[in-house]
Amino acid sequence: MTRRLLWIAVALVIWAMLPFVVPRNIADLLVFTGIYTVAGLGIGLLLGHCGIVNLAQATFYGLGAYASAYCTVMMGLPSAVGFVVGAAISMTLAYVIGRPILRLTGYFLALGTLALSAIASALFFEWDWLTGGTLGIGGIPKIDIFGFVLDRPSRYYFFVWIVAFACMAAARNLVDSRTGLMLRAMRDSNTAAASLSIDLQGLRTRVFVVCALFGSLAGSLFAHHVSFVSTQSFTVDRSISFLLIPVIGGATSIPGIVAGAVFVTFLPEFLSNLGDIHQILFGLALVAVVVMLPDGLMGALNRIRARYAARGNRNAD
Amino acid sequence: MPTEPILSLSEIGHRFGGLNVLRSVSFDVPEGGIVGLIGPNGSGKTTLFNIVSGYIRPLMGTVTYRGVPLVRETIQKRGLAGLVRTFQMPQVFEQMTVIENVMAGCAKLTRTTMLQDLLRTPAARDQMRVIRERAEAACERFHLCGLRDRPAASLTAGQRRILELARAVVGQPRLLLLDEPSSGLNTQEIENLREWIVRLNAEGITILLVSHDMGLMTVARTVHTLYFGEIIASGDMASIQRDPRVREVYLGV
Amino acid sequence: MTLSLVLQAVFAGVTNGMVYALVGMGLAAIFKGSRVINAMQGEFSVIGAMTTVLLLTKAGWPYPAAILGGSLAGALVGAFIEVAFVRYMAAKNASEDSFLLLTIGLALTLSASILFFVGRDGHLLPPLGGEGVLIVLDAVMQFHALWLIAIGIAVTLLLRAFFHRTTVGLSMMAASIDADGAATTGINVRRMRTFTFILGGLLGAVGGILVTPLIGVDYQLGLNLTLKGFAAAVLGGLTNPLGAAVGGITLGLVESLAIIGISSSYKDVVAFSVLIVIMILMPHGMLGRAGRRGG
Amino acid sequence: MSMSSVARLAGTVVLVATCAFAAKAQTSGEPVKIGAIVSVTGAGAGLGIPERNGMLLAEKTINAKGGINGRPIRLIIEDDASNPDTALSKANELLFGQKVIGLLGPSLTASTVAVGGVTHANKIPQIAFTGIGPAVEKERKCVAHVLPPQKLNAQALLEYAKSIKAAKVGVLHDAGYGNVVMAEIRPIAESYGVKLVAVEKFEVGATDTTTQAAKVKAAQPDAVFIIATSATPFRNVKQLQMTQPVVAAIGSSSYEYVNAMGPGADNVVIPEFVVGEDPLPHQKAFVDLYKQTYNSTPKNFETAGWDAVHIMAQAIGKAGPNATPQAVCDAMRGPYSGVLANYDFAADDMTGIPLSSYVFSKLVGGKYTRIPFRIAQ
Repeated sequence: MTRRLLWIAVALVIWAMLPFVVPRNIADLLVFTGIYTVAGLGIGLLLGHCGIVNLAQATFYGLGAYASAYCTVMMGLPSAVGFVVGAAISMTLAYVIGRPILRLTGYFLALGTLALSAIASALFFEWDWLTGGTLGIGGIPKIDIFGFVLDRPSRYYFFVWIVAFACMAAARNLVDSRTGLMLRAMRDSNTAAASLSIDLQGLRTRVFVVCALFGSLAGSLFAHHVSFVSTQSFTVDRSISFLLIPVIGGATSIPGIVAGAVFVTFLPEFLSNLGDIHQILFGLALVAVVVMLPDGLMGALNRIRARYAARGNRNAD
Repeated sequence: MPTEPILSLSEIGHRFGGLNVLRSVSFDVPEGGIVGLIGPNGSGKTTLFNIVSGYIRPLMGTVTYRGVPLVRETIQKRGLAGLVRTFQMPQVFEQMTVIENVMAGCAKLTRTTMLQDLLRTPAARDQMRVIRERAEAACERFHLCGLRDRPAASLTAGQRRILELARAVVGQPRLLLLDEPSSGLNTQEIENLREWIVRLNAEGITILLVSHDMGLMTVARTVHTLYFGEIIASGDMASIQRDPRVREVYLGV
Repeated sequence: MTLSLVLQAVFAGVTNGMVYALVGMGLAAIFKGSRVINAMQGEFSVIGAMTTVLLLTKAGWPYPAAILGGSLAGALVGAFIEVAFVRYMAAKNASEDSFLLLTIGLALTLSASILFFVGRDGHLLPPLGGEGVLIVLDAVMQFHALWLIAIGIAVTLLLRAFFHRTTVGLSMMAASIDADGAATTGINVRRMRTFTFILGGLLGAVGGILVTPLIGVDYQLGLNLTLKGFAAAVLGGLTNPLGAAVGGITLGLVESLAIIGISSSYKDVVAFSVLIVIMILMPHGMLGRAGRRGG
Repeated sequence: MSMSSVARLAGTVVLVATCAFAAKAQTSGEPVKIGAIVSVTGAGAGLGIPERNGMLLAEKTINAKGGINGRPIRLIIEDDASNPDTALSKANELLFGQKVIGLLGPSLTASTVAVGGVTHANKIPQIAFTGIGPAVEKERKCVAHVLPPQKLNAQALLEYAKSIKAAKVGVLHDAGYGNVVMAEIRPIAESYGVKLVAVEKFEVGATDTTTQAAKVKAAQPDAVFIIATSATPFRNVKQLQMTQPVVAAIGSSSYEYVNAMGPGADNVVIPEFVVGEDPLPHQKAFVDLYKQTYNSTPKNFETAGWDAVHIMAQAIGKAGPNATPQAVCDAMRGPYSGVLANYDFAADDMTGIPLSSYVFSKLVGGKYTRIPFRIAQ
């Protein structure tokens, strides 16, 4: 057990030092990784535990960002209000829309969330009195905690990752809790779970609401980091990259989500200085992961570790 | 009949497209009894079973459970009222361990909200403890402790049936619907199953048993024979075996 | 709301609807033949159209030959995708979602490759039947649009006959409904699935070539066509290509009538809301035929 | 090869080398690093690529003439893929990683506002290829703009409509760029005697706008404004046999859109700044140099790129060798007569382009021509 604690301690030290060691744009990317981890956790819960492909996360991400922008810039309220208002709106919308849409299954649910995402991005353009349309809303203040202004990536990094750790803990709790038990039962066999009086529809809707909450939190964190929001950041392709996080990382493991977030934020950055070819490489990377590693990086890692352990046992026999 | 029947079916009829699956089936299941339902494949046994457990809504007739006619009640609501079923092919949660399967059966006895589970509040931890304790007790009782931490996917047919039974019983059902429980089991496992049926019945669980296995059916006090959607004979096992129509249908003689 | 405005909306709606139908039919054919929802169906259209443009302008082929070349390109890419990726994943019996993610990845890769190799600008193709227009009560309909609708209807009927009357078509359907069952009767399930993708690619390419004279083709067109093709196929109950045609026309009309009825900027909001409502209320699509396993 | 020819050959080689070296010698010393962010991929690529060409040409020309007080310019150009948060990450890298003295770009308004937040906070001089946008940009005194604010574009469109006595005007615009310009046209249309009889919007990247165009046609306007960054509406207007003159906003004026308009590229008037086919006298030198280098005709965005580099170079030169970024900011704020237009960065819209700088081009059969109409200042 102490070996595991040692590992965690080392990881924490590295985590704390990282923003000061790396150049500023890498720190900036690490902040984005934290934001994407929060959004990806929601998708991971739905994909990993309910088998639901959710392509509407950019909508809740947008709602969180616009709420933070509107509350702080237009109404001059403290940034905490933006987080809460954004979360409230996103969760309510997720509940109201989730109930009918989650009656769909398989492809049709995925298509339903894609349609939802398309509707939302059309409305973000249309209601420019709220969202500023293509001009967006600028001048979103940096978050300050008791006077300590988080204006540089190296400072904001800690705030974002603390929120990310809290979300990871909440997701971990959910997975280990009674709800997590019912979710796993539902994923293995809908009919059997129903016979044990597990409310499938209710569960799916509630997890969809939690996913929307995480999306909205990530949106608010994004707004305060970029201090500017506009429709281009909440399109359908953003939903697709959010979906990639659990797919690439491994939907059922929390470290997998972090790995997926690192992949989705760092890969385009490194590929982009290869010129116009970078989009092709990103697409191919996705295809390779989906074909070669059906259960994501974490899945592959576990398989390697298992095979390694098995070889270890065989030698030991 | 001293007490009111726990379950009574009156004129149940159902059709799939043009095919008349159930014509007009009526019978009662007394509280505390073991009632059997036999019939060749395609006689409508499973459809009737799906109607009683709420997976299908009948086109005709009503199902009354403890005096209350079940019309729009969901599968989940019927489960909470104590009406629980098992499946012809045991539906265990493959990727979960045996203990987790049984724990899933206890979920309906506990209550936690999503918020409590997210924040792991004391109430949530307490409910989880209750679930774990009940599941451990059930494992003990059903002699599953040896397989406790193995994934359900690795169990044999017999072990899967016992696990499914344990998972259903731990939810304290009043009426247990067993759908072809002996299918895929060897003689030793069927004998073990028979003992369990008798023991659970003795503890007050009413059982409705559907099977085409005459041997197991002897455990039932009254048996109804279903043939092409109609009850053609009712009575105890001995009289059923002597009934000319049943012999003609079953033995072709 | 003059009559000519409504008529113009109907003309535009039916024309766009037929394009969505062609893409939708390709999607329905692939789903019917392989149970895979093909998120890169729109890319077949872009590949078909771009190949035709290049053959026409760069290689100097005559227009009909270029069209044939473009359609074949779509079919070839379809075959390649099935052989290289789908077959491998089907062997590992991957889940529904991973096929969807595979095709999303392929869509991203293909549109980026077209951007990289062919470049960014949009291209037009000469319209069939020349530049002339048909004017009815002041509402304008291009000859090419008439050709497009005519070809669309012909393709629909051909497809229906193909699936119900030809042996290849029937065995394709059998292979998709029950692969093991079909295999026992000697149908080479794998080859059938390849044929399905070839058919899907061909339909997509034809759709793309027909639409290019009207709206022009560029590397970004794929996703938009896929989304609308999805909607058309789903409205039509997803497993029957004729349904996709009806679904496409309905979607086109709903969009253009929404523009004159409500306001032009709510077009997509209305179209996708209708899609969601129909998916929920009519699980088997508007034609109400069962046999849709996806939902 | 006899010895003498070898010697002669060697002599010429040495001579050539010294000349090149000599030219190079004038620009010795530490290079001046200027960052630039443009949309080379994504929706804004139609703007970013010409801007990049203009900037590279300016860099080569300035360095050939000795750079800034002897120090060569080094442009570091990044692509924001038409996405504001990518633009922000690239800005962070340029400002703090590469430690550039000034920043040029971005191409789209959304990215400009995002990057403006960082340059304003750190007082780094920036020259954006967009018109001034939301209110927040008005306080950013370090962010200059080489393209006019949308209000000016609106006025230019209305001035032309008034000149051809178009009392009733129909508008076809997209939900992005169109929205922004439309918001400026609505309040001032009356004052130009123009009545907006139909205003139809379509989503960005729409593949078909026939129905919207039909609604505009039904209102029988005297002229049609098309404000969009796509060629589709122009084609649909032509397909519907609409004969009214079309007036387009500067955002639609690029060879790429004109090719994609097909038959729609006819009888379309565009208020802009550079008509390569018939440039104003002071633009001739740049147009010829550009044609010679890229053998294609430059338009507004190539010229904006060219002007931006020169404005930045002049400000850096005026502020002196190791001036602070704030000093370069102040040096930049003043009049500058560019190729595109005459600017005055001290003006409160940080652009100072007068209406008289507008040139009106007309598309005839897909070719640009310049019409004599100018707005008297």
